[in-house]
Amino acid sequence: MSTMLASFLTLAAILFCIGLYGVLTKRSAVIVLLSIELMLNAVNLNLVAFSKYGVVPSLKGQVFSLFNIAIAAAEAAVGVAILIALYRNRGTANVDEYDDLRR
Amino acid sequence: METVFSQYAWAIPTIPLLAFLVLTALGRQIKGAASLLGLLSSLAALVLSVLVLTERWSPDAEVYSHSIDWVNLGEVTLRVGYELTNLNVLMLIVVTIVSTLVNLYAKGYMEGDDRQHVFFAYIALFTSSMLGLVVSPNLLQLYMFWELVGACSFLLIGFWYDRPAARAAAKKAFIVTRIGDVGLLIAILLLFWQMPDHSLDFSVIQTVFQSGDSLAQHGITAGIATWIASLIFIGAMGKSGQFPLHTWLPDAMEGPTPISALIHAATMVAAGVYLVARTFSIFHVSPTAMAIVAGIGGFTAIFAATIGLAQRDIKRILAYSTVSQLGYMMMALGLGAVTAGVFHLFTHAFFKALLFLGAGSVIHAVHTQDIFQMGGLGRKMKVTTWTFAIGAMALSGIPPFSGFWSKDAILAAAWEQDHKLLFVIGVLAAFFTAFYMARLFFVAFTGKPADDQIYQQAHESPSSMTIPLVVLAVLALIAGFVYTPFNGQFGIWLTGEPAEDHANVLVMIISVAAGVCGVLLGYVLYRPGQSQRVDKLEQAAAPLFRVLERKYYIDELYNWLIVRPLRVIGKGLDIIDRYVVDGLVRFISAFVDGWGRTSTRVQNGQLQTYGIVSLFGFVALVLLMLALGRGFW
Amino acid sequence: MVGQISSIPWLSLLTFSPLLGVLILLLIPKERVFAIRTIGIVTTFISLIIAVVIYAGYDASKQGNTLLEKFDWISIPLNLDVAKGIQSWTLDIPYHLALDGLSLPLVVMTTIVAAMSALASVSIRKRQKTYFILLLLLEVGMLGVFMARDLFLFFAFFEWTLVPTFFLIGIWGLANRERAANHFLLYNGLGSALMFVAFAILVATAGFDQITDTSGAVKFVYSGDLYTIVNHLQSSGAAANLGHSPFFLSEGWRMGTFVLLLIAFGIKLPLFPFHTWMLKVHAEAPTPVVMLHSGVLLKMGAYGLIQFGMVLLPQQLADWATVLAVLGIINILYGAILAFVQTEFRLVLAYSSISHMGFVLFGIAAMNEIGLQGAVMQMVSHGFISALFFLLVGSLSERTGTTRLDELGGLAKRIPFISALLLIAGLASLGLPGLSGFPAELFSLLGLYGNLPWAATIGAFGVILSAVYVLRGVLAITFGPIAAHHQQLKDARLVEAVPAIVLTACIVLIGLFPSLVTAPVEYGVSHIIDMFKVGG
Amino acid sequence: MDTITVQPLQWSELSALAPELTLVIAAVLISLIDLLLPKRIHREWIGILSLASVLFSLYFVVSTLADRYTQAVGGEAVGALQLLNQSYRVDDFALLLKVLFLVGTAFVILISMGSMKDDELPHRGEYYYLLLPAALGGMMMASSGDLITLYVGLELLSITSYILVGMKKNDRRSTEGAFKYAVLGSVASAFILYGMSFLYGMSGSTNLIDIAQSLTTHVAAFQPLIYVSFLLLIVGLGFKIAAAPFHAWSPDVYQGAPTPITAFLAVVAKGASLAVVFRIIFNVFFGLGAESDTEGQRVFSIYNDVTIMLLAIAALSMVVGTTMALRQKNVKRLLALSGIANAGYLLVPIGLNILGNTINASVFNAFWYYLAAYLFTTIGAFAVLMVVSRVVGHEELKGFAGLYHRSPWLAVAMTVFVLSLAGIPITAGFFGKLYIIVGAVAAHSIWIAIVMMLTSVISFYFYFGFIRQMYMRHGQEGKITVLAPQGSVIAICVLFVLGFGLFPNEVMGWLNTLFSIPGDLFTLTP
Repeated sequence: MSTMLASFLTLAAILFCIGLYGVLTKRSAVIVLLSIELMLNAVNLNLVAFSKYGVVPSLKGQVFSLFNIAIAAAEAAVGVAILIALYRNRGTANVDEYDDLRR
Repeated sequence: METVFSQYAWAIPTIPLLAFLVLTALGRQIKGAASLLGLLSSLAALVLSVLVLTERWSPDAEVYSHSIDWVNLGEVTLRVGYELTNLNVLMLIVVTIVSTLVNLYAKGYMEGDDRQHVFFAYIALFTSSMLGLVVSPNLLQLYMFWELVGACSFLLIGFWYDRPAARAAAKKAFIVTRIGDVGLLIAILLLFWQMPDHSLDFSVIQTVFQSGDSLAQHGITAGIATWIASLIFIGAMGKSGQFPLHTWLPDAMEGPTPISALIHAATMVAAGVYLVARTFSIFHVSPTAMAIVAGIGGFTAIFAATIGLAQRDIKRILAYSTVSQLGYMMMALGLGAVTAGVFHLFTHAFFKALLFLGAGSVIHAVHTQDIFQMGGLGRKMKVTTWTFAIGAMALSGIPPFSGFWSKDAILAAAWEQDHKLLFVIGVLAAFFTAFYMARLFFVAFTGKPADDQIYQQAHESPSSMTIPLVVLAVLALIAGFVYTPFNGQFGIWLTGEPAEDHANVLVMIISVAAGVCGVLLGYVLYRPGQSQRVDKLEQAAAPLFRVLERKYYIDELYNWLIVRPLRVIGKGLDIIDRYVVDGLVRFISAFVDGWGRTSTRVQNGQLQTYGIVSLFGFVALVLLMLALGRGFW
Repeated sequence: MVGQISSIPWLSLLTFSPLLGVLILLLIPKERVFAIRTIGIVTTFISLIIAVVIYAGYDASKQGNTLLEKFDWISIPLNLDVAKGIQSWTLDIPYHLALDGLSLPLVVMTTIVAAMSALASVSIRKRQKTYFILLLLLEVGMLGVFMARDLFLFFAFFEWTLVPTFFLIGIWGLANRERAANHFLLYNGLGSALMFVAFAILVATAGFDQITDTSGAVKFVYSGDLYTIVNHLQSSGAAANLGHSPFFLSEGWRMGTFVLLLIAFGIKLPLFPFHTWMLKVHAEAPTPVVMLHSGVLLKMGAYGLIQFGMVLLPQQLADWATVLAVLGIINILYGAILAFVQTEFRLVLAYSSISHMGFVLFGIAAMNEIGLQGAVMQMVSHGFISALFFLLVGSLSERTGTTRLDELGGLAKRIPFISALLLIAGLASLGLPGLSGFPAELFSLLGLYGNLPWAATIGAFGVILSAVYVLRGVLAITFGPIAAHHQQLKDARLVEAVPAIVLTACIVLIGLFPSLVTAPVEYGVSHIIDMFKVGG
Repeated sequence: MDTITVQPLQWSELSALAPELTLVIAAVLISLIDLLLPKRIHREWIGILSLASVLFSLYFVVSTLADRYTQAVGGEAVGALQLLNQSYRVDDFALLLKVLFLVGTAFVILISMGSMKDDELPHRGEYYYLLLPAALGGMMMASSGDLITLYVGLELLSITSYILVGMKKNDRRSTEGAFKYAVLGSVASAFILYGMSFLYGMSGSTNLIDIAQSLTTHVAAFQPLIYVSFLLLIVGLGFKIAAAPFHAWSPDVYQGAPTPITAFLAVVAKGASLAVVFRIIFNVFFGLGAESDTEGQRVFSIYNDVTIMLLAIAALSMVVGTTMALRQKNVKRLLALSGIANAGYLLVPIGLNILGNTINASVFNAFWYYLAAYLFTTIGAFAVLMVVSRVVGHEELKGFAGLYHRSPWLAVAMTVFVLSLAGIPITAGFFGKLYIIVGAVAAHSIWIAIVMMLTSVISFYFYFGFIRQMYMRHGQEGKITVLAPQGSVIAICVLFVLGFGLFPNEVMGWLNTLFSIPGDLFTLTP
């Protein structure tokens, strides 16, 4: 395993964790959605790194990451659309106030 | 020997049973005829019994036995049937005679009771069961009828069920005798697994327990024989009211008086004695068991006699005297004097039935049972008084009444076996017996009436009641001549063993002296013409008298030692059951529920909490993986 | 076990005969109460007649012969290609009913008690249509339990009984009915869950079989067929087992399975300390349902313990005979002492059931024929006695509105018939000879004494205690002074008297002629006993 | 770096894709129709069109299956058809599951019909035709032979589901549920993707079979990474199937969503994700880490650990699902929690180590059977809930009070569903559990069998809670009218629940003829 790969993987892991941290802690719904993008992109980084420096380098990783980007966009679009609808209903974008549904 | 009638001996218990069934089914319709049916069935049984007896005159009459399979249990077959030996034919006669007379007597006594048919039905059932018990060829069948007579006794004691006292007495009678029955049951269990082929037949028992050798042949140790004998004796104690299981018998007097005469004087209570006699071979091989029987019998004889001194209730006095006399019989058996014991059973049945029926006649007339409220009845109730006097003398052992001969036979046995202590006890008990009977007789039948109102209503009973009294009085007079010291045929006939020469003049003199002294002392203390409101004995030794009157506080002792602890344990267990056993269940369900509630607490609606929970789950999985022992590095 | 397959499927007819009534009831409008009752009652009598016909035709002389019906019901092919490369394995759940001597008395008892319960159900005052449908469905389950010879089929019937009973308690019970129904359901569900696990273990390890069908093709099946499993467990070289180690059930596993079965059936029995649910059912359920519950449903536990626990794992049972005997002692004494202090008559009876079931354990622990006969006898006898008791309790509470001992007394004066039968039931319950309780307890004790004398001796004291609590309970109701407001009570109506008399007749008949029960049972248990003799 | 050789789609292969293509075309066409159709035409027609297309698709699936069945009976080896560079597999595994997904979707459309008012559901047309891509996603997940198709299918299902949950866009709860679902679902997707990236990294391929081969070869070197990828995947997939401890979203989302969509999530979405778990476990992790133990027996260390972890999740799901449901009063949440427990049951056949000493490796049959039982039962229960809640105006348990008096047949139907959920004979649920447990015991995983049985007993409490309400309590009076579509769904579900219970033989025999683990999950084209 090359050092190159290791550093990419580490970076991706750090990004993934930052994203996860954002999702789990940020009050603003928009930032939560953004953090998800961060996580997804961390994975893309992983895939591309494997594609280039992996034990068996192949193009498939890059193809996969392209798919991911498209899907992430769709996901983000839907996420934001739902958020807007929710914002209209609630008048707030703080995730911790979205607790009508409980227990 | 012809066995024409013996073949039909099965009908002896069956006839009363049929009467019972008819009475149960049609009782309410036939009402008045109920007593007649009961009487006829008993009479038929009596006639058949006498016919059977005629076939067994000779002492070497063969044992007649017939059984059918009752139930098959794999390799074991339990059988039922009937067996005729001289011993049980004698018992048949006793039972049927007393039953017939009591049926006749009860016709008058129960006149006007609207549950007469039930009463006679019960009596028929009892008679049937008792006869069944007597003819049982094996211990198991005996046990079954043993329980049935107990149940009948229970039903009849509780006949007047709306009286709380009757309810309590019935319950007590059943439960206390049950304690004894369990002893017998365990004995049966033990015998069942010890006997060859699991046989419980008396004939087989007799063969196996013939001698030490035959025992060893069947691999039964002396210790086991002692156990079996002692356990059987526990059964006998329960039924025959031996100390310490005697407490139910006096209470049983809550039942109608004819019942007291039939069941609690003449027949059922003697079943214990009969049982020991029937299985005597088992006792015979175990000196320890014999000593226990003799010891308990002797103790009961004196113990009950002393209590009898201080009772005021006419039936209770008689009841304690019954206990005491049963003790005598047991003592005789324990001394090995089977003939004497059975003989006493035989005579006692008649005179004690007589005494109870006499007492019933009195109670019927005056509606009280307290002898100190009676007095002077002799003038109004001639027949009752005279017959009662005969019975009392028989009981007191005054010659030539029957009780004298049988009691003398027992004392002679004790004397000959050099059992000084038992002999002294026997004599003392005889003395006490004579004394309290004298007390009873003089207080109740002679002197001035204690209560005018009661005296006014006293009258002689109807002939249906007096005829049995007369018949029994005759029997009480003559029954003793069956077996006098000068005529040992009865012994040979009964046990098949050569006549013992038990004519012992010294013993006779002591015995007569004890009886006469008792009567005389009674006369001195309670002679007519004194103010009879006060009990002389009570004045003389009040504390002792109190102890005797309270029956040595045995009932209280049981209450404190057994009944209350049982109730306390029960309450305690009830609490445990509610709060510990069921509490455990509740705890488990609360635990499950609590787990659910805790898990539900996570559902606070915050999506970030949900994420964190999942993250914890992820960490837990990682830990699980590490714990599986195949970690990363 | 050779079975005789008759041309008429008697057993299925019997088991599903109540369904006929269910179908008819579905068509009757619910307002026509009389018709509904009539049909419900008549249907139970049809089952009763079928059962009696079977009983009459049972030929005890052909040793070991049983009626038997076996059809393929479910046969699921298995994928073994990954694991073993063997094809054509199937998991079979045959529809396998059989009636051997052990089941027969219980089946007859079930139909009798069910019919009497249906008669007693005229006291049900609401929703009669639903009631009778459920009652009949319950009867199907009970009959099925006693005849199923396939582990899964048995489980299915066993579990099925929970549902109608839940309804019957929950809808028609007293004030706390829902709680009682829940307790019943969860506790018994737990029991059947454990039973299922045990069965699954047995099937998965010993249920395999090799069948050569008519065309000569060999078929490998593994099934819950009782006799197959018995055979495999007995041939202890176990994986005579076609060389497959998974079939082998080690001693440890056998013991674990046995304990699971013991607890499973113990809950139903009920075994101390798993008995508390049944108190609530006795206290809350409507009396006709308690008749069935106490009379029949409890017996399913004991029956299961014999027909499955004992037959499948005799060695384990033998090892645990002492434990069983001790449990029996605890049941007998604990139940009796607690029955002694209860003030609610229903609870007296509930604890007395616990006490009586101790004798069943005794009979099982005896491991000899007498004991086993005693156990079966006790099941049948207690079935009738408790049915009679609860029939009368129903009559009492209908009249007086209470069954508390301190509020009753002296009823013999106003309702002598009911009181007399109550007394007879009590005497039967305390083991009076001539009534069915006596041979049951006698045989159990006789049997156990041959194996564990000390246990039988201790247990015999239960006989005293039973007299104590029975008399206390029964006499408190019937004897003594009568309360003023009970002076106007009326004695039993015909529809109450008939079932009471029938049940009493059963009690007396069995008491006088125990061979009515023991004769068929002998051929049901002899093979069980043989296992102990061979196994040592 | 190799180049990708593109294998173009053959015409003949198109027919194998007919079910999927039907849905794609229908989705496009119907969305256009919805766009162009005048406002005055009621959008219920869109529902009928969607239903028709689902049924068409179902027809294609069933006819393919029927063909394959005839072939299989005839003794021909019927292997997997691999399309598009082996990224898409049409095999019995996929087809059988597609049947369930399509049936489920059809039921969902049916029970939706006429159930919601226009102001509740502003975009009725979208509501119906969005179910088509969702179903398509599920089918792709079942059929995928490649990580990319798998992920695309997953996201297709997920994203449409997010929208469907939030379809009642003026409803506070609906949108809140949608948001929670979208956020947490995306995080889960990220986890899955992250796990996939490691699988790719270890093998250089996204094809499942290539990955398996590569991992088997290099197992020693990659052991830690294999575990990491498995953990990441199972976290993400565990979320999708709502297995504990990744379950917390499901009650909220189920409650917020329109009831038919809840049913869709509970059955189709859950089933599709389980299919993915099944695929990945059996294609990738099956038999990994083969070595000989001290006694010379072959053991599979990694596979074994994987199964243990799966069973642990399964057990936790059962326990959490059932215990949380004990106090739950809201029927939708309650069914969500029941869904958690059922996810646990469904994980058991997947998580059994059938390479140990077992004689019963019919894990897929058990899985499919139970999933089918769960589908009919749950959808039936949701249908009844819809009928009831429409009358009483809320979704609380007490709405069922006295249902028996108001509508006996409805109550009886609900009783059947509840008994099936509780696993009482003779219902589909009973045999479903029976097969799973027998399999578990045969695989010597008795502890999981015990957990299963105990939790089913605990679940009696709340399942029978329905019965208590319906039969033993008194609620509102008045007759209940049942809409025809819902009524027919309820009737069909009852029939199937009872039919599966009485004649499981036929179903299982059919399954077994079609399906075999090596044939369906491993082999390449025949």
